[in-house]
Amino acid sequence: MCLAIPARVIALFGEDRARIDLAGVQKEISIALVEDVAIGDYLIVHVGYAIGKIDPEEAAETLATFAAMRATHEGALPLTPPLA
Amino acid sequence: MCLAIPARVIALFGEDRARIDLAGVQKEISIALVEDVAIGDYLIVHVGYAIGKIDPEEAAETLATFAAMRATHEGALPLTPPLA
Amino acid sequence: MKYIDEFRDGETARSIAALIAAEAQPQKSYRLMEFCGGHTHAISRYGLLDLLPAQVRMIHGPGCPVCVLPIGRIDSAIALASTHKLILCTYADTLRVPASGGLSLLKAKARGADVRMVYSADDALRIAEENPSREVVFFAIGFETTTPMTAAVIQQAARRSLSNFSVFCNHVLTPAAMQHIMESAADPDAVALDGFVGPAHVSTIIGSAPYEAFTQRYKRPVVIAGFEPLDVLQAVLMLVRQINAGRSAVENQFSRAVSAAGNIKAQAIVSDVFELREAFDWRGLGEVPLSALTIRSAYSAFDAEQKFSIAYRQVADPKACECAAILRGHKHPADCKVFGSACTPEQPIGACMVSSEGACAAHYTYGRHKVMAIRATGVAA
Amino acid sequence: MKYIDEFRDGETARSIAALIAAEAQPQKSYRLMEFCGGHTHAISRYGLLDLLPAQVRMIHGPGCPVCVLPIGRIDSAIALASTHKLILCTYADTLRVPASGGLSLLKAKARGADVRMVYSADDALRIAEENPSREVVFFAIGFETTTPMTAAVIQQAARRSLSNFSVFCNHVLTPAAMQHIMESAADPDAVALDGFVGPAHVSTIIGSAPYEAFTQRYKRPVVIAGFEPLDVLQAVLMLVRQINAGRSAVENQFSRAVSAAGNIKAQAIVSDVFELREAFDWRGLGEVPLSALTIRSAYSAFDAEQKFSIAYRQVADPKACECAAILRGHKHPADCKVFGSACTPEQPIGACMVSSEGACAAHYTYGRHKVMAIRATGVAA
Amino acid sequence: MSTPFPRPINFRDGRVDMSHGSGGRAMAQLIHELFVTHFDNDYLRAQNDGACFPLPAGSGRMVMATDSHVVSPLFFPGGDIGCLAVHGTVNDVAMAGGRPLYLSAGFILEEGFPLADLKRIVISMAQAAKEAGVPIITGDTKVVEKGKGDGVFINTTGIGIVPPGIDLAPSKIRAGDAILVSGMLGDHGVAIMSLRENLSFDTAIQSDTAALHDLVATMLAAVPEIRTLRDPTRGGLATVLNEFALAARCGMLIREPVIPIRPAVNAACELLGLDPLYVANEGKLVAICPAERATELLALMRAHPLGADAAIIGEVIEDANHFVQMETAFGGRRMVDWLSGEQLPRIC
Amino acid sequence: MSTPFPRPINFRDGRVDMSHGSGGRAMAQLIHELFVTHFDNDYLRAQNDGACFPLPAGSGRMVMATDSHVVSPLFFPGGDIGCLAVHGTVNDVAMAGGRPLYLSAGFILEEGFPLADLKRIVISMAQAAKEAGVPIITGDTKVVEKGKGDGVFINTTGIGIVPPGIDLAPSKIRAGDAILVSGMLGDHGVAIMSLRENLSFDTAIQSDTAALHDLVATMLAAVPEIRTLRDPTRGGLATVLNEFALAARCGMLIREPVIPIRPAVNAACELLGLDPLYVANEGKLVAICPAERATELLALMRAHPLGADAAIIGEVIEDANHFVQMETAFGGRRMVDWLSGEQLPRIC
Ligand code: SF4
Ligand code: SF4
Ligand SMILES: [Mg+2]
Ligand SMILES: [Mg+2]
Ligand SMILES: [Mg+2]
Ligand SMILES: [Mg+2]
Ligand SMILES: [Mg+2]
Ligand SMILES: [Mg+2]
Ligand SMILES: [Mg+2]
Ligand SMILES: [Mg+2]
Ligand SMILES: [Mg+2]
Ligand SMILES: [Mg+2]
Repeated sequence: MCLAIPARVIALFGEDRARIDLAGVQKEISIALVEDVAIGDYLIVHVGYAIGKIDPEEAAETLATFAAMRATHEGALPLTPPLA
Repeated sequence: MCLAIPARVIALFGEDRARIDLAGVQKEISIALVEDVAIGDYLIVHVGYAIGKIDPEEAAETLATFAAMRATHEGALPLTPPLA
Repeated sequence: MKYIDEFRDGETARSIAALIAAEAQPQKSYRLMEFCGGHTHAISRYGLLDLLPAQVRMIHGPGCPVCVLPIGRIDSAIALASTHKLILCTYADTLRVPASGGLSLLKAKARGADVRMVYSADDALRIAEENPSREVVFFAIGFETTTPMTAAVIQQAARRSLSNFSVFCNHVLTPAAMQHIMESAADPDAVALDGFVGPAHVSTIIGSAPYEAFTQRYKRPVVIAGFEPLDVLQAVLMLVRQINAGRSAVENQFSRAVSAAGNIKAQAIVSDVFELREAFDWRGLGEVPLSALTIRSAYSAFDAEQKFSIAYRQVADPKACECAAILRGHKHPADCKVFGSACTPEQPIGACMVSSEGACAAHYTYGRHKVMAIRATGVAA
Repeated sequence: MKYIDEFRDGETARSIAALIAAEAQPQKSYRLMEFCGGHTHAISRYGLLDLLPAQVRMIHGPGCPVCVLPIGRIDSAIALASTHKLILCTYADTLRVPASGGLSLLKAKARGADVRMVYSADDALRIAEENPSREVVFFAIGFETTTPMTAAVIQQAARRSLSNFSVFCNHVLTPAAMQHIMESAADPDAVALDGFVGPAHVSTIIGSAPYEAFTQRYKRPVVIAGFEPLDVLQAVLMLVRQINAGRSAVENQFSRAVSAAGNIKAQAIVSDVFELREAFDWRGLGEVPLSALTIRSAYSAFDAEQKFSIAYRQVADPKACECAAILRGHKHPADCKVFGSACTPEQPIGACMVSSEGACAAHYTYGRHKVMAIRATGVAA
Repeated sequence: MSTPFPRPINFRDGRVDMSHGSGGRAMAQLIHELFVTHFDNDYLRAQNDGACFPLPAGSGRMVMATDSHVVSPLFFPGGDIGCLAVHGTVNDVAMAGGRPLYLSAGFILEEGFPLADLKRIVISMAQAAKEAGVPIITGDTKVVEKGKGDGVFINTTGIGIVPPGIDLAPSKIRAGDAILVSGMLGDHGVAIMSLRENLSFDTAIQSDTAALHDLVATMLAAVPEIRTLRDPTRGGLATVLNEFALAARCGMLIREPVIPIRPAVNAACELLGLDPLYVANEGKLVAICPAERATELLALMRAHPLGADAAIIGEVIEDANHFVQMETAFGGRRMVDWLSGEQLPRIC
Repeated sequence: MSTPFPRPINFRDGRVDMSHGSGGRAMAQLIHELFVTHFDNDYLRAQNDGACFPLPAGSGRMVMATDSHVVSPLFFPGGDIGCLAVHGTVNDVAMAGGRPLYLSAGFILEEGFPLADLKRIVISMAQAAKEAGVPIITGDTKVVEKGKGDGVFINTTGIGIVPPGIDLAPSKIRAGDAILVSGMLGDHGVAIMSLRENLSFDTAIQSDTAALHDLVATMLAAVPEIRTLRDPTRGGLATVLNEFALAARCGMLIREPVIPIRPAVNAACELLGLDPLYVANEGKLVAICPAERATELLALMRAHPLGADAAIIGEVIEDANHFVQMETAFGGRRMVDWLSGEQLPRIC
């Protein structure tokens, strides 16, 4: 798989470099593979490079779907059964 | 200077190599710098090379001189005086 | 962590699971292959199987670049480091992959080979610049997600005219492997898979479009999913719904990061540097045509395979190993006789036990308690 | 140990000492320079001074190849190892010789230079063969005794066409230095030396003949002596007798190992490889003409000075240091203000404190108890 | 002339060289001017090759623990190898229920190591030992050639006295017991990793290195029924629980939502593909105690400055396979297995 | 399934890798199958990070001593780093007048080190500990990357009990006291040097590595007036005497003709330009005792197998400079100074 994580851009430097923040952990990464990066964007970071951006509207939509499902079926399943 | 010590030849190998013995310590050395080495010779060994041979007759002569001097002046001097 | 924590909510998971349970038909079989190790990892780590009804089965696919790396190519990497006495830079993931003669890169390192763990391809380039008198080879592995970085450092090396840097390219392609799983059966229609969870970050790069041909040809739905547990569950629900409806379309659960066209800029860099390799040997799957990349002739000075005349020697997978069947969805890790006895993450025999994302390793590390329970009680999986 | 123990007998020593005491005339002065550090060492280690009457004084000469190595040449060796990042092979003796900037080869090694201690020149050659991709320089030091081995390995390197091996030659010549001590005074006749104990193993190589011209020119007797204590005492007795008789001949106490002609075979190898150097800077003595060797042009491929364009930069000896006067017999280590305080074997300031054969080091290590006693009681040496 | 060291050691620019381990004058000087000066106690001043001390009075038992410290980098946010070497062994003594009495220190120095760094480390050790009230009473110094060491390795060995009635052992663990941790997990490991070349990231996280014997003394005084204690250093919480499960022949079940981990530690682990349960701590402990005493023990721990974030994180269960399992924040259950190989940053 | 180690460690061809120090399963297995198996005692089996043992009964004092062992080569005529690590610390405990009770062992392994060699070393340690009657009750294992160690370093720390009335210290040395050594000097150092690349020579000389606590017990039982004891390891006899002189603020005068040194040791030293007085021993001791008890003590020592070649080699004298001097076999007197730098083979 490809370990990658969304993190927020907090600074932009020359030569396609940016500084990202993830819950207080900050790191400098390359943004050579993505276009139009702005401070505040959430980038998907993989091996020190951004490979894409999170689209906030799409994310919100997905979360809205979740909320709808939660409304229909609240806590409908039990927790894992105890150890066999 | 020039730490060198006489040691007895106990074996000869090809390529100008010999094995010497000094009171049970044996070592392989180069005899490329000396001529006519025979087993039983005492070689003067410096940084892994023989630089010369002990002439047994000359050595005997020197020791004979010592013996003569000892005969004349036995124990004539005291040991080192005690510490100042 | 924004865009992470929201997708790990247990309450929501149980709601989605309830929908799946409600919609999955009891007499129907939903055999879903999560192609990607990232999904395997999420399923194991969050215990998602506990949330799925019995008729919905997850099958671990070959989507872990470490697991599918064949013995022969690890052997070549070890030879580069040991025989050529050069600096071999590698992601830590490959260090423990078993090679011939009981070796691995880690063991070769312990025997004196100069193997350096890097976190980024950039580090390999830096090491080459810092050691001008030594050859430095970057042992590049990974699917489409990890390929653009390798392409970028090759471009940079070319720009800087670095003569001591080269790349041993092992980048492989997802759609080709998915296709192979369908093709390699005598009758593709009879393949025991009813749908695919499509990869997250691979798709961020390549987009969702490349899967269209696949769904059309093999009549199996593909839902691209993120790697968080709710993503996976939602994708399963989407697949259940397609199967129920008899549909086989490409759908995109991971729309917050994946577009139809993917990352055009990254694609351009990749296609500047790489071209299709005629065939590549996948551990567990065997030779798969047009399933990997090789460095274009314009950059051949940076191709370690050419620079060091690396000849690929195919090495048969270990006899006892059931990986091939597991990766095709025919068997479960627990079906392998040596699982957890002769084959463990410490001393893996087969590909699937190597990376924590391998089907067997994931089961061993996160799900062994269930396998053990099953074995103890004699209940079949 | 045959040919060793017999020459360390204390009884005999006292007999010879008694003869010396009997024959040395009370009002006469016998200022004898033992040129060689080997003799200095024997005198200190066996406490020979205790056995000599007051009018017989031993003066330590410049015959320690480590002590006389000038700062500039150690600096060059350090630069070879540090700047050129090559392997510098050296006898352990040179490791602690102080260089510029508080450095030494040992400290350069601690800072990362690849300095390797060898016991024989052969080892340096072996290291070069074992490290074909790296330059290996042998930092050659020593008097005539140690020169033939360096010549032999250069010949071998040439025979084997070793392209990564070279020698930084610092071999120096005994007779030239002895001559310089006489010449450097305004009036050689007035030099405060009445005779010389000639070197043992140097003479094994060069023979006793080369000292003839010296004795004739400077009217000072030379007695070649072995390095055992009885050898030294007998040589002193022989010198006392020559001085009493007003003679100044070359005599050979070490006849068991030294002939008139010396070791012809070794001489031939040396003159095949080396030729006279116009001048060489000696620590403590300054520039001495024709006092050292350099590699002949036929072997220039193995001459590190040429290969790495080593330019010699003269560095002044430290101000406080009295070595120059000590090495010429004008002063005693105890006369130096920093002896034992700022200048110790751990942190030597001057040349004579470096090797255990240096005049100051020998006094510090073996004779300090007397110096201290003298200082405490205020009695002059 | 009462000292054989006429010139002081140059602690500004000097470097360790082979002579500092030779047994000669340079080594004697280093021992006098650095170790004896800073560790500063009569035992060391006696200059024997071992230190004699009074036989502890009373009954009870003694405990001995040893650890070599090979941490890299040597200096890190929140500490250095020096204080770590003191805390690490003080804690092992404390984990046996012991009141630490004395430490030994064995240094393996690499030729070329800056004396200034060594001095800084020794001062940090001296300070940590003083704060812990545990003198370093004997020591050893070895120097290895450049390339045969890594700056400095420090072994510390400690002895302590275990009060009568205290007998901690993982074999005493029983199904039903509660599992407690004394605070936030993973700080030390993340602080170290943030400095590693190639990984470097910035975080305010500091190593949690601390001496826990006072916390332990408080805990044992009130709840002597504690089964066992262990500090989750290398391999982290997951390793300690697996060790306990194996030794006690039982299983462990922990609950992810209640395990105290800082968000930044979680974030760093997400970035690097690591699991915080396996990340090292140097000032935390894991305690197993009978369930009925757990709440009381927790309250006690929370009242201590080094236990402010303590939590009950799970319980001991019966399990013939001696597995450690975790109920995820998510609601599933997974194994928390022994670490396979080293925990290294992953790309996949 | 009661063990988490389904496959045994390959002690034939295997090598140490980083996982053996990770805290994970590979490390746990190494500890179980190698250390616990061979050192074999209940303390280790308890698998705590420290070992608890009964408080020694009676009065008197305790002693703690530590040494890291970094010897190269690891295997040499007469022993290896394993038995050396046991003897070295047992001896330091003994030199304080202590009866050694327990040892700890801290291993620093270099990645790539053959497991077969490690096993051989551990078996040798176990054997030496058994013969000495001093169990290794706690330990630690660290693995460092290739090029950051040198095969294996072993720290051992020992504790022992010093009988009432025994209080050895160099400060008790008085002018007039006799200086004794327990046997032939320089064997260990010469045996080691004979194997060094570049120096290699052949000799029948073996390391004298041995545990001296029984000899010491015998000596102290009969002559409790002994002032102090020390084993002349690194830096040899010369170093011990200089240490004593400095600590006691006196001088030392020894007599070359009566110092027991094997001819082959002298010969090796002549060849290499070394002084046997500075060469290391690992099974010898230096004792200072009142002159009037020296003959009796000597007889006692000679009756013990490890003291057969014991000798009275000189006496303590008054000297404001704290010099060590030697009357040479030759009749003169010279200083035996602190070692300057390392003792290295010389050409001049
Ligand atoms: S358990 Fe091991 S051998 Fe069996 S299928 Fe999995 S990887 Fe292959
Ligand atoms: S004591 Fe030191 S400074 Fe003085 S003369 Fe001797 S070497 Fe020079
Ligand atoms: Mg410990
Ligand atoms: Mg610890
Ligand atoms: Mg611990
Ligand atoms: Mg010690
Ligand atoms: Mg290093
Ligand atoms: Mg000790
Ligand atoms: Mg010891
Ligand atoms: Mg000792
Ligand atoms: Mg430990
Ligand atoms: Mg090494």
